[in-house]
Amino acid sequence: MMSLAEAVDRLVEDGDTVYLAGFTHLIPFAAGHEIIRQGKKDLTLCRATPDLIYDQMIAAGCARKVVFSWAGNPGVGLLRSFRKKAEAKEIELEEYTHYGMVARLWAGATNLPFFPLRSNIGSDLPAHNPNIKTVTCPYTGQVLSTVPALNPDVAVIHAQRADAQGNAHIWGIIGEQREAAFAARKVIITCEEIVSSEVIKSDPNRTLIPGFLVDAVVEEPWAAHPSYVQGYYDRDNDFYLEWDRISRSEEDLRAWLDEWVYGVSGRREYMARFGAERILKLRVNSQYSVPINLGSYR
Amino acid sequence: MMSLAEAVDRLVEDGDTVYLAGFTHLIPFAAGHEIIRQGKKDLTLCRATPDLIYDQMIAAGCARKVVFSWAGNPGVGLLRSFRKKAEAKEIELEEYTHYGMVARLWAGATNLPFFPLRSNIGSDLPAHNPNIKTVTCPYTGQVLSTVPALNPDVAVIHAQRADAQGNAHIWGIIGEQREAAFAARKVIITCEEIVSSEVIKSDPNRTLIPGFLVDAVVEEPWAAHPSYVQGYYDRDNDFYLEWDRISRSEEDLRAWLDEWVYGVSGRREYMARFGAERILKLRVNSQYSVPINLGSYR
Amino acid sequence: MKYSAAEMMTIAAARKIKDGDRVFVGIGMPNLACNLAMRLNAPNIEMIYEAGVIGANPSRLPLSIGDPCLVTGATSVCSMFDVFTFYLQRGLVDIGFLGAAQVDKYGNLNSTVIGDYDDPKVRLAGSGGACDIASLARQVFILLPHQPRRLPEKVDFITSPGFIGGRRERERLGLPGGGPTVVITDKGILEFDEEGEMVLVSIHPGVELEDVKANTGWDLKVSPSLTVTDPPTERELAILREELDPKGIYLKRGD
Amino acid sequence: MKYSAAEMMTIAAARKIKDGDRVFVGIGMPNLACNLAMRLNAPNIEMIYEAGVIGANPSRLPLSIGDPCLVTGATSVCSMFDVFTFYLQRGLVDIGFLGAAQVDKYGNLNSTVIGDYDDPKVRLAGSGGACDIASLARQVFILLPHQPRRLPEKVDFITSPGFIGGRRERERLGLPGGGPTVVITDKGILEFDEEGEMVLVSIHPGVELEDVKANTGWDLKVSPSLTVTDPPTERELAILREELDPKGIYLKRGD
Repeated sequence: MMSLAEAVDRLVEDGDTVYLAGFTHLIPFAAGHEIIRQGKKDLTLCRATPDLIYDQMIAAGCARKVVFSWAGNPGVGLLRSFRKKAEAKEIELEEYTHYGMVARLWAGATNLPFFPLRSNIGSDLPAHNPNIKTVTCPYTGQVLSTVPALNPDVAVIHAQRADAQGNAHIWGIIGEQREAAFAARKVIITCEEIVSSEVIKSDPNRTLIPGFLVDAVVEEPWAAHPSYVQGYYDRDNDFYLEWDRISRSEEDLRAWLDEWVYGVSGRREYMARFGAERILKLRVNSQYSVPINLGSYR
Repeated sequence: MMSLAEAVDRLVEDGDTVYLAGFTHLIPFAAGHEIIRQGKKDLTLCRATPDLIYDQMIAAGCARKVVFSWAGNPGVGLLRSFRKKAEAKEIELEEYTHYGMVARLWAGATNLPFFPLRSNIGSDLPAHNPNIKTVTCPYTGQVLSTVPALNPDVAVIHAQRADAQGNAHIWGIIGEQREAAFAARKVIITCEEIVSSEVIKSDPNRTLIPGFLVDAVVEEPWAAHPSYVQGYYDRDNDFYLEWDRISRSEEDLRAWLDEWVYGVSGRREYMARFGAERILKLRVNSQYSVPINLGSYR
Repeated sequence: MKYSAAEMMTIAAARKIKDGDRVFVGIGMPNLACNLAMRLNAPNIEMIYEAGVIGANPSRLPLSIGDPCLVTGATSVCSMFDVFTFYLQRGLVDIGFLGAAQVDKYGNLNSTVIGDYDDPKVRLAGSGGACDIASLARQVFILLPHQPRRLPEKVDFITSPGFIGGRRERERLGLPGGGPTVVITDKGILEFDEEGEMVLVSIHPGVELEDVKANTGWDLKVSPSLTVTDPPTERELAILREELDPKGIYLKRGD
Repeated sequence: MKYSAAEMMTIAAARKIKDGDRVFVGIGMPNLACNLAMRLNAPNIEMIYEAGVIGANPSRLPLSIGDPCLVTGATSVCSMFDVFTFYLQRGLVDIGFLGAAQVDKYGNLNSTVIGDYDDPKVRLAGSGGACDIASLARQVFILLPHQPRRLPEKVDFITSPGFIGGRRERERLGLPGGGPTVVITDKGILEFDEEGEMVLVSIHPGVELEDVKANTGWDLKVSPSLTVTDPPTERELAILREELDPKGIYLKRGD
C-alpha cells in the first residue's frame, strides 16, 4: 500500500507501454491524471477504448503512440485530441478490432505468443497493420487471422475492493482488467476501498486478480470519475458531453488541465473542487447480491 | 424443466459423445446413473477425470470409448473397471493431459478449430495420439503443440442453483463446466435447487451458463453424491474408498449396480436407501459470502 | 399521425427481429429497436452487449454501451474476451446491428477513415467490435442515413466486411457469419441479392424512388416487387415515445 | 527421536521451498511439505491447486485435490482452463510437485503405462496435469520411493518430460519450464548435473551408499560433495504429527 503519486513515480517510466484497463466501467482516471501531473512522456498508450482518459493524456503530451480498437467518446462522438494529433501524425497509431485487442492481452496474460481468431479476414485492417498475420489450422486447413501477444510494462486497474495485498474483487462489467493484470510486467491497483482479507476470502470466485501480481495497492475513492463504479457511483454523463466542448479549443483544454489536473495534488482535491452537489447527483441506491454459501468444512 | 429420466431419454442417444462435467466437485452422478438405468450404449465418454461415475458407466457397459486425461480414483488409487476394460482392449482410449482436455473443450466452446499450448512437447503422448499436432507461431517461429476442438453431443452439468430457464450459478471449484456447456450441442443442467430468476439476476457475474444454451433443467438435490456440492454437502470420502473394494470383484460390482442404480427409480429413492444417518454426516455448516452491491440505477 | 425518419427506421428495424433472436446491441437506435420488438413482435429476444452483458434488463435508457443499468438485473455478465469468444465467435449471436460512416453496394462498412488510411481527411473511431460482429454474427442489420456520401459505390476503407467483392468472395474467405441481410435507412429498406449486391426492396411512405436513387452513390438496383414500408402504427409510436425514449434523447419526434 | 522414511521425505521437501515461492500442490506428501514449510522456513508461500484454487487455506487435511476445504477461505478460485493458462503457462508457478510410477536418469516421468502403450502390463491413471506441470513450472520437485523398478534407466513411457535425452534436448524443444531440480526419495536427495542427469547429493541418515546404488536402475552418479541429510528436528516432527497429520492419514510414524 502506498499513495498513487508514489506508485506512479516508482512504477511508470518514460517510454513505457502502459494499459489503463476498463471498458466504460472502472476507468482509472486518477492514475491517468497522476501520470500527466508527473509529466511522464513517450508512452505507448494501449486500450481497446482510449476514452477521455487517453484523450487527456494525449492532449497533455504523454503519448508517443496509441494502440487501440475504438477511439471515440462513448455515446458522444469522436475524441478531439486523439483525432487532431492522429491527423497531424504527431502520434503513431496501431489499430485492431476489439476482439483483436482483448485477444492480444489474453495471449500476453497466458504466455501464448499469438492468438488465432475468426475475425479480421476480409477487412482492410490487416493490410495496414503488419502485426496481424495468419495461421493455418493443422486439422481443418482453414486460414485464421492472428494477433500477437501484448505485454505492457505497466497495467493500472481500478477495482471496487481489494485487500492490502492487492487481491481484488471486481464485479459488473469486468472488461479486460484481469487480462491486463496478468499480461503486464508491473501492476498498479487502485480501489474504492481497502477491505480486510476476510471479505476477499469470503468469495474467492470473485477475486479476479491475485495479490502476488500486484506491485502497488492504492485506496483511492472516486478514482474512476467521470466513469463509474458499479454499486458505488454513477457515470458522469454530463462530463462526457462537457469534454466534447472543452476539447474543441486548445485554450479551454489547457485551462481544464490546469484546473483539474495540474492544479490539484490528487483525487481528494479534485473531488473537493468537484463539489458535494455533483457528488450527490452521482450516488446510487443499494441493490445487493444474494450471498452464496461456501460452507464450513471441518 | 423436466424429470431427469425424461431429459436423459430425450437428449442422450446411443453412440453419442457425452461430457459429464465437474472436477472433483459437482460431478453429475444422478445423470450418470440414469444413463446406466436407461441402458444407453456405445457412448464416447469424455471427462478430464473419469472418476467413479465413468468407472460405473464403463462397468455397466455404456461405453465404447473414453477420452480423458487422468483415470484414477482421486485420493484412493486406480479405477478398476476402467483399467480392466482398457487392458482387455474392450474400450478404446484417447488420451490427453489435463490442459489438453480443457483446451479441447475451450476451443469447442469458442468455435476455434484448435488450441495452441506450450505442453505435450517432449512427452510420448503425441506419438500415440494423432490428434495432437503442432503449429508454428507466425511471429516467433516457435513450434507449439495443438489439440483439436471437442464438441460433445451432450453435456451434463450439475449446478448449485439455476432458474427455470437454466441460467446457472456455480461457485467453488468451477472446473470445466462452463466450457462443456458452451461446447456441447445439447445441455442438461441438474441443480440442487431451482431458484427465482431474481436470485440469479441479483449476481449476474456468477451466472456461468446462460439458459438459452440449456435443453433441460432438472431440480435434483444430492445429484452429485458421492462427490460434493460446495455449501450444500461434503464429499463422501468413505464411498470413494468403498468403491475400490466393490469394484474389485465382478460379483460385488453387479450387486452394487443392482441395488443402487437398477434397483432405484431415481435419486430420491437412492437417497432414501442411503439413509438419514449418512446424509447427516455429510451436512455442512454455513459460511456466507459478503454480498456485493450492484446498485440501483434510475 | 406524424413521425420522424428516425422513428420510421427504428420501427422498421424492430419489425425485422424474430422472437427468440439473440441480438448484439449497440446503444441508441438498435437498443430502442430491440426494446420495441420485445414489447411487440419478439417478446423473448436476448440482448447481448459487447461490454459482456447477456440478457440486459435496463431500468433506464442506457447512455453508453457500458452503462451500469445494463448490469443490474442482467442474466449474466462476462469479460470482453469471453463475449467475443464464447458468444460471438461461438455463433450464438443471431443479429448484430451496425452503423458506419460509409456502406458500399456489397454491404462493406467503413468506420475507420475518410480518405487515405495513412493520410486521412477524417480519422474516425475505428472498428471497435464492428469488424468482429460483421465477421461472426449470423446476420448483420445496418442502420444509416441515406446520403450519397454515406453510400458510395466503394468504401474508402473496409473496416467490417460485408460481401467484400460479392457473396462468393465472402464464402471463399470462410467467414463464419452470414453477412449483412438488411440495410435500413431513412428512405427505405434494402436487402442483398444472390451476388451480394444491395437491392431496394421497400420505400418508406412519402419517399420518391428518384430521391432514393439520387441519394445512393451508385446505380441502385430496385426489386421488381418493390413495396412501400408500412407506416408506424399508433402502438409502435406510443411505446417508443412514452415508454422507451420519453425524453426524446435518441429520436426526434415527427410532431 | 525416531521417524519414518515418509516423514524424512516430507521434511526434506519442505526445506527446499523458499519463502515467497508459488507452489503447485498435489494432495498427500506435497501438501504436507508445503504446510510444514509455511510454518517454518517459508511463511509466505502461495499454494496453487490444479482444481483452480489459489492461496488455499484448508481448515482440515484435504483428502482429494478438489476438496471443498480448499475453497472456503481461499484467496481466489478460477476454472481449470484458467489455472493452466493464466497461472501455469504464464510462468507464475515456481515449484511443481510430481510423483510417478517411474522416473529415469534424465528426470522423465511415467504415470501412463507399465509395458507397451498399446498393450500395457499395467494401465496407470495417465498424465492428468503432470505433463503440463513438468513442461511449464519453473522447477519440478519429484517425490518417489527409491526402488529399482521405480528408477529405471529409461522409463517405459515419457508422460511428463524431464530433460528427455539430456538438458540440451529440453532446451532445443523450447519448453518454458526449467525442468526437474530435485528428486527426493526415502533414501536420499538427488539433483541434476549440467547434462541433465541425476546425481546423488545427499543420503538420509542411516542409509548406505551401496543401498542407494543397488536400488537405482542405472549406474547412479554420486556427487563428490555428498552429504548426509540433516535428520528431522523435533519441531519439524511435532508440527507434522500434531498439527498437520494428527490422524496419520498420509504418513506412517517412525515410533
